[in-house]
Amino acid sequence: MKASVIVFPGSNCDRDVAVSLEQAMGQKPNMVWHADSELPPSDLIVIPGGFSYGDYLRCGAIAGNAHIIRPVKEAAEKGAMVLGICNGFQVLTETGLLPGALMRNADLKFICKDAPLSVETSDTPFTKGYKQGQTISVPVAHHDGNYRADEDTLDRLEGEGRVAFRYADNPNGSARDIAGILSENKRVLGMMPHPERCADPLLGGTDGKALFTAIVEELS
Amino acid sequence: MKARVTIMLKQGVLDPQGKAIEHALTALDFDGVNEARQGKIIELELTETDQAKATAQVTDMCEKLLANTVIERYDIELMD
Amino acid sequence: MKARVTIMLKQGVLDPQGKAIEHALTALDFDGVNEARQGKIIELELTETDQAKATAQVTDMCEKLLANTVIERYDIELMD
Amino acid sequence: MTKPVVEKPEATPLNPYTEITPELVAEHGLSEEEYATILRALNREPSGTELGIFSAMWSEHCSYKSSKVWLKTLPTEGPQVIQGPGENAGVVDIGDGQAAIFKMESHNHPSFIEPYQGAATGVGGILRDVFTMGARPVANLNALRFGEPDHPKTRHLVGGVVAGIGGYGNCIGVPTIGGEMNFHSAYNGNILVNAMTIGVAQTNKIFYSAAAGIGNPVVYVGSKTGRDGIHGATMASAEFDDQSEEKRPTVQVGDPFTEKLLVEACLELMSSDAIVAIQDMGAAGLTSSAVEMASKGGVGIDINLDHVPTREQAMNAYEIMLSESQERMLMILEPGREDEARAIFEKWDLDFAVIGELTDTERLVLRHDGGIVCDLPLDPIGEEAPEYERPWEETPKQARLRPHEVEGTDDMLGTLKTMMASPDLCSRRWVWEQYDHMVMGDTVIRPGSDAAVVRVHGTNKGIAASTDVTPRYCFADPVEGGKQAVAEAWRNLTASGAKPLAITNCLNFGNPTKPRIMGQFAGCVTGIGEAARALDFPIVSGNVSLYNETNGVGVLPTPAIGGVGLIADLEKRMTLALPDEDDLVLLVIGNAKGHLGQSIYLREMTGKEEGAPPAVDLEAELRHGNFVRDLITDGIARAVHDVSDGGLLVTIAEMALAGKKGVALCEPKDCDHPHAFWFGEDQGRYVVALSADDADKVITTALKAKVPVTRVGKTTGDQLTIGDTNTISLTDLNDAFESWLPTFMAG
Ligand SMILES: Nc1ncnc2c1ncn2[C@@H]1O[C@H](COP(=O)(O)OP(=O)(O)O)[C@@H](O)[C@H]1O
Ligand SMILES: [Mg+2]
Repeated sequence: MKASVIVFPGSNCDRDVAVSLEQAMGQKPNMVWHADSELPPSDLIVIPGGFSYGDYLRCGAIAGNAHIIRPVKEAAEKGAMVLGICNGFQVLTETGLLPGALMRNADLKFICKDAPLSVETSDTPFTKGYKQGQTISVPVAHHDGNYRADEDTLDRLEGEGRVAFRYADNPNGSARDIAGILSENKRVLGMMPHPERCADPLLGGTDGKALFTAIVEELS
Repeated sequence: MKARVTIMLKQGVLDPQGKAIEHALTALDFDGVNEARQGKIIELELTETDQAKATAQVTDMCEKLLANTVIERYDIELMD
Repeated sequence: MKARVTIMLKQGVLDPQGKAIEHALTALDFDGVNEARQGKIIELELTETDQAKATAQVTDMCEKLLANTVIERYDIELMD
Repeated sequence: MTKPVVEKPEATPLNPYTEITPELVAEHGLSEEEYATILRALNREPSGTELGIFSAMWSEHCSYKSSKVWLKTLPTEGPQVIQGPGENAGVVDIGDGQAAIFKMESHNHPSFIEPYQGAATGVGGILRDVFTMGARPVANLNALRFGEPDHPKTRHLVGGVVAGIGGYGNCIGVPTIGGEMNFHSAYNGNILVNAMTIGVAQTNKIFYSAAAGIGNPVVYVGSKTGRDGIHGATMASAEFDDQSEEKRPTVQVGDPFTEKLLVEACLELMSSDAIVAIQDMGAAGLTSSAVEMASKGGVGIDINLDHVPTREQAMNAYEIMLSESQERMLMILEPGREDEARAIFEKWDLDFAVIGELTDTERLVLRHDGGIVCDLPLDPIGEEAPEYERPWEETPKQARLRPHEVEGTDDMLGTLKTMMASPDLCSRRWVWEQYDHMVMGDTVIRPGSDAAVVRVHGTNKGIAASTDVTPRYCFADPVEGGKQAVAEAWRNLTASGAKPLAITNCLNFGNPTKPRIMGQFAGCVTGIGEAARALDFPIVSGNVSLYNETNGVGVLPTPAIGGVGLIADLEKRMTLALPDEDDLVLLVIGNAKGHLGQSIYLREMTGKEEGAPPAVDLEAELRHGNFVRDLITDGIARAVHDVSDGGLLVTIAEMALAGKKGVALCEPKDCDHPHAFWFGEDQGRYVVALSADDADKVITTALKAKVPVTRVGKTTGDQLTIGDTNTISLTDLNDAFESWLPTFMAG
């Protein structure tokens, strides 16, 4: 299995997710610079959390136009798995790989804490390590995680089993408590919570681990 | 030529910042504010001098980068 | 009556957002953008119908809450 | 209809050739004697730019002219110390060829004027001090003091400062893992915002600031220079008055995104051997970095200001030299390495410019627009800056308050609840949930415990950190208060299982020209020194912030101490949370004399702030702490919390809330003043939870080791009870504890 982590100026969870991937895969992922126009062959592309371009203009907007995005989209079309975490989720909505947008948290404050999530579907290559309906605890850390889409889109996401995770205790005002959504083919996942922050018992939880293990199983 | 792009959330999209301003104004005893909405403004200094071309160029910028048309609408004003 | 408050960073105050937008536009091959500056816009729906009173009220709001006059300047426009 | 709002005209920048008048000298914060010294040193009148340079370098902020004599008395050495005070930050050995590099700094005045940007740029500044030495920043902390909650400005300031600290730290991706916050009317007109950063470096890859190598290129990197912050250093060295609002344009805007790029670019270049010396541009910008680097290296420096990247048109030499634009660094490179360095900075989209070279003249020469605008010998600016032995008065001692002199209570748990919901004791969750405290994936103990702990990346050891001072103690007795601040930091580290290594400090005081204030300063430094010596806890870096006064009202003496310790094996770390297990025994280590003077109980329940603060017995402190640390290392302790603000009952309540585990407490035996037993703030104490079997053994060994120990209760259920009848549910207590701050901030 080959994995790539895209690094934008201002990404700051790139190392964190690389550590989790390495633990799950047994080898280091490629770290790919945003200005490259080519992507090394990748079964998994991770867009990490952070503040790409300082979150200036709009979270994920400038990164969504970076050179590396075109090959990422092409790879996604060919069936590569794409995981966007936090800022990565924002980037995926900006590129159109996922629908909707992430707005400022309802109470306008940055929020960093463990968030209980309910796993809405285990029928995806990302979530098959969980049981549907299971509650897991995964940290959130964001200022703009308030998911918005029009009602039709929301209905469709729900109808097609594309809501991956919901907040059990909505921290940011997200429409229908949405914490993570999938693409139509369920191979692109965007989520605000940080599974890489709970994949090591020393860090106070391991609920995120099953996500990385599932990806590795799927791709090897 | 100078262009001023105004970007506001679309009607119907909840605007938490606007709501917060409304509250804060009320808390400061400013009465008679029925609604507040917050948006962004981007001022651009352009080399282009032709109005039509400038409008086309800035529209393109808005579609590609400046606005997220899923939730935002934009407005372009040219000034010299 | 509707008031529109435009809030921009004062000349000389660093505008990191504007700078980032400038870069991003250049990277997208939009030429001829010499400068970009980003600001805020706040639209208020007021009960007040008198122009002078509305201006005075909104100026007061700007000074007390909406603008941070240490680094920002503001501009008020009334519309009906 | 449009109503344009006219901007106030900006102050006219000083032309380098301006005629120097006495008014101008005074505006630059220089006394007549100081100006006379300048004239003697130069044998001529300074140019406008030169005057600006003297003004900045001789300001309290840069020269430490009032504090130096006292700072020299502090212990700064130890086998663990690699670099003590005198560099951008202090460096201590953490084993395996690695070092922890840390420092604390104030951004008080700017944060009062513009809380968000003031606090944000404070964080940016201290981060630069640390990564400039070759360390990757791994943790931030902050020590905050605000005015009383119902002061009209307090809420706005708290909101802005916390958002600013988060805004900068979150964006740059360094976890903010701890700090402290107090409210007191003495800070109504002067808040204190102290930021601390800890970084980790390889001991063989530490970068210093002494310039070397005649002819070597002087290189500017980072952001462009604008007109921001001109006179920041002088502003930080003057008292506030009602006109201070007018000084506002000196506030800078931070750009954490650029700083993130700067960290990465600097660390990338530092992995080569191209850098001879490097220093961030902090207070007094290019002036202080150029002067300090050249002075330390005993060389001269020749800079052409035409090459400095500027953001605005027509900046003159004075402005370029005194600008406090953020996110900039000055480096001396090995000759011929410019292109390699340039490529790295350009890759990260940062400015890079060779602006001058080192000379053998020991002079600072500045060229601009084809002329020489400054040609000064370096010694008078730096080394020979004024130093004052300011007159000082000892703070009169206050009488010790006896328990029976303080009104008691029958309702211990009701009182507890009231106290837990008071501004100084309530939960700080509202603050730290706005800080990303987990980014970098190494936060092993999150905020909310005694010390927070970050793992050293890729290892199994951890760095523990805590900031501490109890200003009301310092006010009542500066020497005891100074000792207490150090002891509390040491105790907090100990309670996490760490071996305390060294401290940084940020000494916040009022106007040092008042003997009373200078006496507070002298007393606190004396106490800090004593405690640091006794606890083998040397001072490796720090910062002094004076003139925290408005209209003659000064802040409480607030010497914030930032303590750093090492946990060699992270399996042996400890928190305050009680495990969810019945019948664990709670032991109090240390003596209870029921000291209520200057206690939170006294203030919250009787409205008084009086009496002597609790005394600190440094020998006992060491004995008790080492005993507790051994219990942790030996795997016997199951939860540990030191006893501080609020006393024993508050300590136990915090342990219960953190673990969501109830405790049954025994009534104290033969106790005439239970309120003093439960709420007294005697020092040198810990509460330890452990199994019943271990408890018996520990009591025996403790008594042999002359460590006082008392059994106070055991874990059980989900309530806190004293004796048979007095009960409060943890849910109730938790609501009181958690809701004060969010409710206050919601207005
Ligand atoms: N209170 C103090 N205790 C010990 N060292 C101090 C103290 N205040 C300042 N220092 C040391 O003096 C030097 C200069 O401090 P400062 O001017 O704040 O540094 P910088 O210029 O990097 O901001 C630093 O090495 C600092 O560690
Ligand atoms: Mg420094």
